[in-house]
Amino acid sequence: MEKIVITPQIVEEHGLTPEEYGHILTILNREPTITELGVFSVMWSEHCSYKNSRFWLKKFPTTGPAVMVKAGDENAGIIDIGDGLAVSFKIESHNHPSAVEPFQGAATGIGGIIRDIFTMGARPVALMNSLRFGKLNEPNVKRLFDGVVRGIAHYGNCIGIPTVGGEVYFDPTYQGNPLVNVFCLGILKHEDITLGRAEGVGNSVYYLGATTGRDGIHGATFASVELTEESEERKSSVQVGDPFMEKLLLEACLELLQTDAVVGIQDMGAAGLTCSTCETASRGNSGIKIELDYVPQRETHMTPYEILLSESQERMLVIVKKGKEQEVEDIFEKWDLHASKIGEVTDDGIMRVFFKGEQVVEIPAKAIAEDAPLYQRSYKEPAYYKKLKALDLDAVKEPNDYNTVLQKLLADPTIADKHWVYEQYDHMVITNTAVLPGKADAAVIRLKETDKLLSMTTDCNGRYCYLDPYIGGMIAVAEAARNIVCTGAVPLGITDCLNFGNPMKEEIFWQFKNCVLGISDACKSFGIPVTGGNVSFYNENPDGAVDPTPVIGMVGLIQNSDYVTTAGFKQIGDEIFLIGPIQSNIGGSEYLSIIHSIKGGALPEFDVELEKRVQSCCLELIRQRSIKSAHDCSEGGLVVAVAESCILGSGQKLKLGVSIVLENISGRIDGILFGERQSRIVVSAAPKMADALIKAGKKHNVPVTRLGVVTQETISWTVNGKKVIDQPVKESAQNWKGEIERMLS
Amino acid sequence: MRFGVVVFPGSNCDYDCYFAIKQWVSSSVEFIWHKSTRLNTYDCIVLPGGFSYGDYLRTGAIARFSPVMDNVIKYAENGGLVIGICNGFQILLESGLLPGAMLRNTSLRFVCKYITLRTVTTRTPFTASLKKGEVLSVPIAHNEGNYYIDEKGLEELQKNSQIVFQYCDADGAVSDSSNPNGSLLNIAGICSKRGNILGMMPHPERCCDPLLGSIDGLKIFQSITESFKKMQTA
Amino acid sequence: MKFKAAVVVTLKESVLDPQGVTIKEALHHMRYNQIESVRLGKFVEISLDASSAENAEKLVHETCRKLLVNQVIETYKLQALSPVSQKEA
Amino acid sequence: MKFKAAVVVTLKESVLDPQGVTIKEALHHMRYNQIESVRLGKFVEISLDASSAENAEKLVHETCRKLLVNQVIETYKLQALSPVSQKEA
Ligand SMILES: Nc1ncnc2c1ncn2[C@@H]1O[C@H](COP(=O)(O)OP(=O)(O)O)[C@@H](O)[C@H]1O
Ligand SMILES: [Mg+2]
Repeated sequence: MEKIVITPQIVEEHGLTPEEYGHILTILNREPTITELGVFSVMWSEHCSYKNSRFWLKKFPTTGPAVMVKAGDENAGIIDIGDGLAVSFKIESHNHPSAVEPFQGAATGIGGIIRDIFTMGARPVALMNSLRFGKLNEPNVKRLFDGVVRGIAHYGNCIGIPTVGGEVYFDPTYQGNPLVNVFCLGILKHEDITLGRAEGVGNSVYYLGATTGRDGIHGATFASVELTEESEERKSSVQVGDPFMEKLLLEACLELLQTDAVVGIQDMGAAGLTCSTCETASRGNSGIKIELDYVPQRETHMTPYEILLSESQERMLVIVKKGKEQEVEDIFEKWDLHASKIGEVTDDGIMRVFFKGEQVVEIPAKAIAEDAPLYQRSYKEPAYYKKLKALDLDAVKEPNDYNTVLQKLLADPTIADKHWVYEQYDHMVITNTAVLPGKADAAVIRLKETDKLLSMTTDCNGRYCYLDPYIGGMIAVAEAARNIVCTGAVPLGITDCLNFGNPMKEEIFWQFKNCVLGISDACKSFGIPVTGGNVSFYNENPDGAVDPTPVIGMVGLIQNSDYVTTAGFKQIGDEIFLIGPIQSNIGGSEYLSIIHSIKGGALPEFDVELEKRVQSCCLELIRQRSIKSAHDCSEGGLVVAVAESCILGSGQKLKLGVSIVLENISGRIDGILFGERQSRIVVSAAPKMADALIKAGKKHNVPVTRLGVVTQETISWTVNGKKVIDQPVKESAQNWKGEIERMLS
Repeated sequence: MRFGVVVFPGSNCDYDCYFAIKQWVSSSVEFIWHKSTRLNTYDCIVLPGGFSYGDYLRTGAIARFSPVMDNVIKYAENGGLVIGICNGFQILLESGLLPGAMLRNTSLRFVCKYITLRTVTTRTPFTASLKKGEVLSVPIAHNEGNYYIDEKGLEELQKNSQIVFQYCDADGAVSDSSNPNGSLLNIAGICSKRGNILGMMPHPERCCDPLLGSIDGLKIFQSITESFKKMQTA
Repeated sequence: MKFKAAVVVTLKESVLDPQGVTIKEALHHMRYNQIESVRLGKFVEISLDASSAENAEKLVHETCRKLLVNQVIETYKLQALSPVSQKEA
Repeated sequence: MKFKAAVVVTLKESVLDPQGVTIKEALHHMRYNQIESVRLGKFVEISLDASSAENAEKLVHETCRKLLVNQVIETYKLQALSPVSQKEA
């Protein structure tokens, strides 16, 4: 092979700084080959090494009595849920691929997150997706939204894992930079935990799954240095997902793990073969030797550089005990999968790669996997921050027609019902979905053969994080926990997906740092560990960065099905209460944005201690069976939450309404109605339970206010003796349920 | 009564069927690997839903050539009970055990939701314990449930009372507005002439447990066991 | 000898093509009103090994009838079949 | 004037075609081992109205680029374009 001289230009094109290159020279004690440079460049990329974020991510609390595998140690964390069972869950971004090709980008995102979970030995049983797009009336947004939803549906439905929940926001900040974050949860027995380790000298390294092509090999210019003309023209930045292949991989791997033939297993995700070989070797304190000639290839004349860096989907690396190869090959054969032994575990701590008999890589595995550079980026408070906070909202005129405001908010695509989305997803396969999408603040799945159920949600309001990254980060955790609690669950842990702009910009990094601290402090306060996550930077275009969007995926445990609680009102005559403070300002609200076109104002006051008390109070009432429904107040505030509970509780014939009367209200009416103060839950209960609610409020030291009563057909709000809202439920339901479809057709 | 649930590569409701049957219908239920060729120990064969072979090319097209299918065909020809659910129904169509074919849903979208079904005939073992006209609430989850058959074929179906389920509204009325996928005559399920083979798009195995919202699916499985009992004693 | 075959599979005329209809409507939305109808079929490219062109043709027809085409709703046409020179392959 | 156009849309060579691969393997299971590869594409038949063959061609290319073809992963070829006699149409 022709030898390529590494020039500063090539180094730069590989995204490595001169200092980083110097570090490489020290590690190797010589110049790297072009292939080795490629290996370092992908392993030390932001995506694999978290070099710009790791310092701050260490602030997260990662331990707890139930944590079995900690964040960062493996592909995903694991939490004990009793009965000898555990859960593994994780969220990941696929923003950039989805922007280029929404269908395949989203589909391969699902494929990737599922692999992360089953490599842990867990059977994936639930998916969620957290999506953000620009304004839905933009044709390009429609195309992206449609493509992403179809892509998720394509992959998730085919592989047979239900998509049980998620969220969708539409805001101009995501115009041109859609966010596609996908979450997967798996269940496993304690004894089935599998680690991504290459251990035991002489053990075999197997390559399993799809063939390798020139997919997703990074960069463009440097590639021409080595790649042949053929590769240039045949290179594809878009990967096509093959959910059928992944289904076979999933079943074969889980079957494999029931034997004692497997030492370790790791998916080939970002940085493909490179990452999986050096990470498994590094974790196992071993070396690894592979021969690229045995790697099944889809295209001709691939170079070692290309084979190592390819990001072709649906591939796994399996470390097999010496002597057990046949047992393993039989299982692959059963599933019609092609497996190929590509190398073995060694004891010299070196990752060695051979191609046509020649050694093309010789690097200490630990050095690439663990000695990645670590930076403390500088940060600076953005200019907008104090200005927006100080915005005088008293100047905002209160509308005189609140009926119209309510209808506009219900029809706001961010607030509107998402059945257009979740009905395209198989959300019932595996027959565990005890609370279907749309029925409660979080999805609930049962755990077969136990009394327990799991609750899960994703949450983040990017606008809050823009206006106040620290509080916004805290609120993301608090809201997720509140959603979990509203279904009758106790939070177990979170996974986070941190979507930000360019971290080299000090103002962006300031947002990042403060969001991380907010999340971290909230988690510590709640006692909820972070079990893993993902960072996605560079979500920006010439018009600017997206609002800081640290999406929280949270999982909770419900002790038994008696506690499962949904959001819809249940019966005429039931009384409606608010647990939590009733006063709110309108800063940062969807109301302010939609009705007054203002993005700003100070966020309503947030007190994490109050939040915790509100949640404890709600959970206690659920466990006493004192309340029949619980729904948290989020976008759209109190009135929207109540309207949703009416609509969700209504059947085809009977429409539930409300009659709400509030007296002695001071301050802005629109704040009470549409403000988005946190720590508020709307519940309903039989009239005879009223005392129990008031008592619980006193006990937990939280305000509990009787709002009114469940009626029929009409949503009616009277404030200080004046009827401010009077609307047929039917009309509200039509606006809320139909708007997304109307906008797309 | 001994049930066998066939597992094709890409089946994903196999375990759901197994679990629902085991828990609510019969303790005797086994998986049948698609490469298996012995079926005679079973009293009812279930072809489950999912995406056999990824549904690549056409739904059910490749699974139809799995080794097990030759025996399923023989088994059915001998009068054995076969129920194909969703992808299983599509496989039955591709294999020629049931007439017609599936087209893409007219919405061109996958659709997963509860729908209501009207029981058109009770002459099959799968519906014998139901009431004629009985309305069931059962989920669907498919991309290709738009049943098609040519005019002559349709006449045959009607003449032989082979239409078993139709999509309907909550009151049992069959109308365009209650058709979720464009299916001809709102057809949701059909049977063979003899009535021993049923293909249906909705998923009864998803609604056997009260915890999951509806137990109407159980009625179909119970009908199978009751009919079987009767056949045994007859 | 290596051959390459191109097969076109289309829905029978009598069968409604939901995809084609939707594409046509989308084109009308985009103001391409001159488009009067669209029908969507499959294009299958097959590379195969056979002792003669005749055998290759026979093989392609067989795979079409058995697997590639559902004759209840579809018809097909073998559009092209040509030998591939060793170099190309 | 009425025209009929036939367009073939295929995945770019470098792009994985999971369907094609699976179909090929299925054919192998059915003992058609002579089949070396299968790639699946789309066949689109368009009927349209245009003032000239030239305009018809322009229109077809436009709809391909705008809607029918996802140029990130696909390429297409206008296979045929021919006027339809009034009677046929
Ligand atoms: N992208 C999505 N995928 C699946 N389900 C979704 C998605 N977006 C929203 N949903 C479901 O729709 C319901 C309402 O979501 P959302 O409006 O975000 O609720 P809330 O404001 O109460 O958190 C939830 O059950 C949620 O899981
Ligand atoms: Mg929400």
